Amino acid sequence: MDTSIWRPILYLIGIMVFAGLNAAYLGWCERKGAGRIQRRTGPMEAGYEGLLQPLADGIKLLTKQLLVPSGADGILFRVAPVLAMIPAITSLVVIPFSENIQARAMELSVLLLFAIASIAMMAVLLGGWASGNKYSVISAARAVSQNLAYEIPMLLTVICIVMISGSMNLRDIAMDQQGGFWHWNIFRLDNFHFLYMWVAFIIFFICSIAETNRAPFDMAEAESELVAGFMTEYSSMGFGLFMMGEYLNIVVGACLTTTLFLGGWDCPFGMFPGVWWFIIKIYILIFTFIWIRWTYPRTQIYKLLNLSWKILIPFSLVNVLLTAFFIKVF
Amino acid sequence: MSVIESVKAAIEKVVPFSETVIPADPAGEGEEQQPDQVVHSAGAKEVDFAKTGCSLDVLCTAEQILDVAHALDGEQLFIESIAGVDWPKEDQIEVVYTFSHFQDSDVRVMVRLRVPRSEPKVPTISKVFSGADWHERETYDFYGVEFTDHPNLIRILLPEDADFYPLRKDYMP
Amino acid sequence: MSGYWNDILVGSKSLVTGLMITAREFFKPVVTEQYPYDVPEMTPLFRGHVELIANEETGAPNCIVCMACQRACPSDCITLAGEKKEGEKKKSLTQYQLDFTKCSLCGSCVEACNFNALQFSKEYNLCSFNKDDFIIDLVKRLEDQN
Amino acid sequence: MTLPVHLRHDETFVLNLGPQHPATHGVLRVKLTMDGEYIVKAEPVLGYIHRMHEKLAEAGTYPQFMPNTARMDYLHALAFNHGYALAVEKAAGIEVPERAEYIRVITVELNRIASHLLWWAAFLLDLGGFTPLLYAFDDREQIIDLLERVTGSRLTYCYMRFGGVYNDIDDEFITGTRDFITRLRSRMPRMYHDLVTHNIILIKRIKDIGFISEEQCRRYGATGPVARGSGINYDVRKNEPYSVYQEFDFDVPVYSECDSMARYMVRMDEIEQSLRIIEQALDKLPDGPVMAKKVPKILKPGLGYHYSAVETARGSLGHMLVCNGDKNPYKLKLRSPTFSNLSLYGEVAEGMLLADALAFMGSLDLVIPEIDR
Repeated sequence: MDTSIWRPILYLIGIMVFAGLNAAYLGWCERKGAGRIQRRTGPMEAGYEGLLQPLADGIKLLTKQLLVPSGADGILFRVAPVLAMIPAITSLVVIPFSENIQARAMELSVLLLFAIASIAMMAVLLGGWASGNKYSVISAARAVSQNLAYEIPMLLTVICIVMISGSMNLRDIAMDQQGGFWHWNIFRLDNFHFLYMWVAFIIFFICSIAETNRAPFDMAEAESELVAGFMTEYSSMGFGLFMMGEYLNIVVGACLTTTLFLGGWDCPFGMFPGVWWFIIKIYILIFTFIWIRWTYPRTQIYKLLNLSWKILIPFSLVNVLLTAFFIKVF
Repeated sequence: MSVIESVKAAIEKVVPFSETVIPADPAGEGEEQQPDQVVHSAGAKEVDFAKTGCSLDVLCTAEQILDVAHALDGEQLFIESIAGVDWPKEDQIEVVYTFSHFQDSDVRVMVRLRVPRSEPKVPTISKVFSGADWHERETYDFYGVEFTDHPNLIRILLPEDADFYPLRKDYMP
Repeated sequence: MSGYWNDILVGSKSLVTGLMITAREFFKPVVTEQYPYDVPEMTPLFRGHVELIANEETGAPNCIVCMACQRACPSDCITLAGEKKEGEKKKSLTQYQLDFTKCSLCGSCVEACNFNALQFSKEYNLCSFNKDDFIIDLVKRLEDQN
Repeated sequence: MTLPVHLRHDETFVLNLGPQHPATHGVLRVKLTMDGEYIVKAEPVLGYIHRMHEKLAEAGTYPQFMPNTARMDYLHALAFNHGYALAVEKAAGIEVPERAEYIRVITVELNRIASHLLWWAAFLLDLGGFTPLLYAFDDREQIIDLLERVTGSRLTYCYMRFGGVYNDIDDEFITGTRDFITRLRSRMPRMYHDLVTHNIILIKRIKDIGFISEEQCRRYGATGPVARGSGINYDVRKNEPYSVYQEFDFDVPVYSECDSMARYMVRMDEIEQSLRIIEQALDKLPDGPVMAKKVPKILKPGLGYHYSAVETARGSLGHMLVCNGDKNPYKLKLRSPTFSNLSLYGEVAEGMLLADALAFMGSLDLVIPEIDR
């Protein structure tokens, strides 16, 4: 039998399962994590330590009615939640989980990822705009300006990586970092890249928080100002898909950070590389997302744009220059 | 000159101080109300702070209130509250303003004025003390006292379509 | 310009400090109680709804129907009635109804009582879908307790 | 495609903030005329939980109004208790035993800390920080437990009586309070200041936001931390000492930056000052009865106008009592501090961003039942 057909199908099923489990259980993780940080227990009732909570939530959301407000644009309103989910799943296709586990290795996979990631913000824009709610419209406007401001430093830092690795293929970038943590882009010893790459890592990480609309940059959601922003009018699975999309975007952000900066599936000490290292790294990053969310208050939209335009973009531009300089000189 | 003395001097120009109080008692139930405390005619007087919580008690007419407010504004007092009191027996509604001072302790000026119950009209002082805006609306809300020239005299605590004045003594829900 | 660098340095430091504090709290034990499983103990002065005190010897309520509690109540939630039985000096209580829906637990009735006939109960988890459940017949309650 | 109806006719639009909105702390509605995210005009609309307490006061006897006082400002209920008790005691000329005065001060100050802690928590919630809420509640719960021991209730206390207090405090309360003081003092620098006050995001959010000048405070009659954050050294506890406040050594924190950060700092410092007052009061606590001997069952205070002011967590609370010798008040005017504090919202919020306006509203420390009464 021709295995070349089965391979992509198997990978697709695997990705769907991975995405589904993450979308469901990151919600539980977040609630448990928040609970521990706030010195309470979090969900306890459904199953042992509330492990069945995602199932209960899912059943609840599925059995509810999807209300479409009378002033809303019906088609866009229904399309938006789906749009929030699709780019996240699609992005997982090009992520190399390990040397052999990658659904599709593409030459320009970095470019593809960022092209798809921009669509996720479209979902927020469409959902907010189509709701016909004033809070949602404000939220949509915020989402666009925020997205615009944070794509730039993010892409600039990625340019540094591409320059160092000389490739836009995620697998090649990860392969380039094999052999212990001193080969990782963040601590890279050769050409003294470690001198400034950690700044690039921080910029990239801040940008991925902003891109995924997480606190303290959740301007579009802002539950105490805009009630829930673009999600105000959503009920049932419309809301559920937005939530799942948010968590999947976090997963994609963490995968990308791991691949670009933290050596992908490489072990820190250069031994036994494998998929488990990748998984460990992305969950540490995801935990950091949760940890940050439950520590800081929210920023304000103009302060957020200031951060991007006045601090992150200059710094990332300097980083690009430094990268070029160090590559050329050493 | 201490604050209280300059406040006195400022009020003196608008409302003369008078110790003699004319018992105005149209309802004729003088036995129940000691005229000295409950009803007296226009004039300002000093009162015991420890006992009443006020240092000056000014009873003026509706026309004088704007001048009194200007005088108190000049002395840097702040507006504390505006309240109404209904006196159905005298057929009058009383509006009580209290002003106090941020720095000097024991300065509280109580300004009272009385208007007929049938046509309660008082000039607004919200142009002088912006905070009086809401207090006047509240008094209008509860007593139906009409503050002339008020920029936005509508119901504040009661619903917009309320057609009653609940704190008048004859209001029964 | 110095403000710019200062913001970045001091700001980053404050953000890291914040993360350290929440991380430390993460590993500390929880402070909440899981309510239906751990039931908190009420303090001796806790005010539940009022209840009648029974005479230690006879078990009958101490109340002599003086109506002081009814008069003291700000929200009219107490209705009581009594009758004078043959051969007794005091009136005895026949009905003591507490409308708990109106009660604000101020304690005026307990204070107004001069005959040690009222006290606060320790009941705090009352709930019902039916409003009538909160019109409590205290005489019956006392009989059930005995 | 055409624009939605609400954006079609004009460049501005009206946004109804509330009455059901997470940041208004109750049922306050603010009618905002917006130009994009900028506020052109802000108009608070009140009265959603108006209960006409002033009429209720006229309907019942003097003691019967006591439970109602706690229902106005449910966060600093004991100060409202205290204010009403003081007003009636002043009018009726009732002497209060010294021990009762000290107990009143201790409980009121404990309640003030609880109120400021809850304000802090809710303010951070307005700004999007959820975790500080739980930390503050952890501390606040200790106070509530202590107060439950003496007052019997947890939120809407009815503890003060004319001529004293309802119940004496016991040793467990005293040791518990001392423990609490050490606990809060040790937690303040880390859990409150390091985590939140020095946080760059918070500083950027509330510094230079919501400028209230001294003159505005005076014209609107703003008091309490709002006035003290604008450089006005006004505290009823110092200016017109009531109860036994003149016996204690405490400072009135004043900040002259006039912004939300200044109001924030005033409240944080006030927590520490309240701790100092409680400590001194516990040290000096005299023995004796907690209730005056000769308090008539039916009060008939003297004729005339009586004004008395107390300092609640939100500002100067005034009770104007008009007595006509009857057994119920002829007129009771409640001058609630937040009513005046909120009245300057419209003027100050003009031209602000929506997010800043909400941060500013949080810094005013609104308690809606107290505004609506």
